[in-house]
Amino acid sequence: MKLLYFAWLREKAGIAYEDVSPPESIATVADLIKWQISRGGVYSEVFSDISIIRIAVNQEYVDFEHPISIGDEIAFFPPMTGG
Amino acid sequence: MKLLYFAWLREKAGIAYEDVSPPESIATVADLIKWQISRGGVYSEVFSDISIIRIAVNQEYVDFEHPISIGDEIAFFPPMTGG
Amino acid sequence: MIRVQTENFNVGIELEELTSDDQNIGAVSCFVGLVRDIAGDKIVNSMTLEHYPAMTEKALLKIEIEAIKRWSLSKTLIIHRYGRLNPGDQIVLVATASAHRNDAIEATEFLIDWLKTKAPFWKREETPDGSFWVESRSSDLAAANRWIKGSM
Amino acid sequence: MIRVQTENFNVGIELEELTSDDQNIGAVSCFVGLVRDIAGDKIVNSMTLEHYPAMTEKALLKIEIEAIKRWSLSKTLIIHRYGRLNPGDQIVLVATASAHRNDAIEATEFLIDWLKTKAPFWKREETPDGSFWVESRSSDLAAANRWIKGSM
Repeated sequence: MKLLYFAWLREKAGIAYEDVSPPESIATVADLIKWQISRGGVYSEVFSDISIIRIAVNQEYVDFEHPISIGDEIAFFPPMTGG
Repeated sequence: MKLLYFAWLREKAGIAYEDVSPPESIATVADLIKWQISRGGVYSEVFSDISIIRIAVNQEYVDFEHPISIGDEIAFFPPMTGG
Repeated sequence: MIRVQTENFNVGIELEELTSDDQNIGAVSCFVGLVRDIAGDKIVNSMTLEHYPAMTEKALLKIEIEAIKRWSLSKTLIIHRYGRLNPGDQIVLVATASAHRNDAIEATEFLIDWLKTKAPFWKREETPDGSFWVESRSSDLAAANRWIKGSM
Repeated sequence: MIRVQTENFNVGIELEELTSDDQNIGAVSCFVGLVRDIAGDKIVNSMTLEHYPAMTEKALLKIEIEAIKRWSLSKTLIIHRYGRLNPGDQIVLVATASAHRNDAIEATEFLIDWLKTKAPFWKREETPDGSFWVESRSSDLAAANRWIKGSM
């Protein structure tokens, strides 16, 4: 599973992407975020306010209850500010 | 008093402008139109449907009750179709 | 700025001039009207725009001033052509520049709506069946009336 | 058409291409977003746009398709830049061509509204006090939500 971070999430995470292999019990984006936080390090700060975090799974916007599976590309980013 | 005609009013009138000297009793645009029609010729056709005629006095839109006086430039035209 | 002319205009150059020397502009909105080769079900061979020279710039300036009063604009530009034009030819350019996009977008829409019903231009279409004066549309009047609020 | 690029673009050339070879186009509407030298009360020295390359064109295409479904459009164009930009630089171009002005104007407004909240771009402003990620505005979200009607 490939995790991507953009904008200030990337800066807080200190990395732009990482490969992770969560256990099978991690079934949704929300599960994944909790699991990341449980791993310690910067993640509790990265995910400290999920109200300002948006997610894409395989380049499609999804909500926190979206299912995830092996091979997915999961991106975390703040609300978009293009245009 | 200078009268101008535009678009199909010009075509119906057969002229683009004319100088007229109506009597003093002709005080408004509506008076002027009636007076023009009374002069005969093409004018009853030019002014046959005043619902589709617009007027400017001295290059400002006005309504039929607008006063007119010597030296005014009075233009008659259909609704505008610019842009 | 108002220009009434027979010559064509270059939109790219006009927009560049609109934004040059002001780095507080965040948004440029523009509209270009062109001659179509079909109007309703008629083929249009060419179009002739008549106008009222002594009044046109005055009327356009009035519309431009109204836009400047209503929105926060850095620059505004209206170019309107007259004379004989062919399908594909540009007729009119409306462009506005502002710090914020809402001002630019709304003002441009306002300008083109009012210009259509308040600037003294008349279009005649030359078709295979003869020449016809274009009739004003109630939809254009309705669009213009959206912006009425007591003034002008 | 969608283009995501670091290079600048020439609005005049882009609009010409939009209308070439189709004389049934009567209206072109366009919007250009530029980098301002001031944001709120901060001086902006430069701006850096980050994006999500694998997703950006996909997201823009989705927005473009939505516009084509909703309005009658002959052509649409979105160009969005990324990377480091300076005040006065062009960021984004949205342009639409249609037979009728309402379609072109509304679709352009829709595209810029949705693009602002649905395309994966993030702006960072470099100011004399340091670098700051631009926060999304509730007004932008409100503008985007005007166009919601079940779909997408």
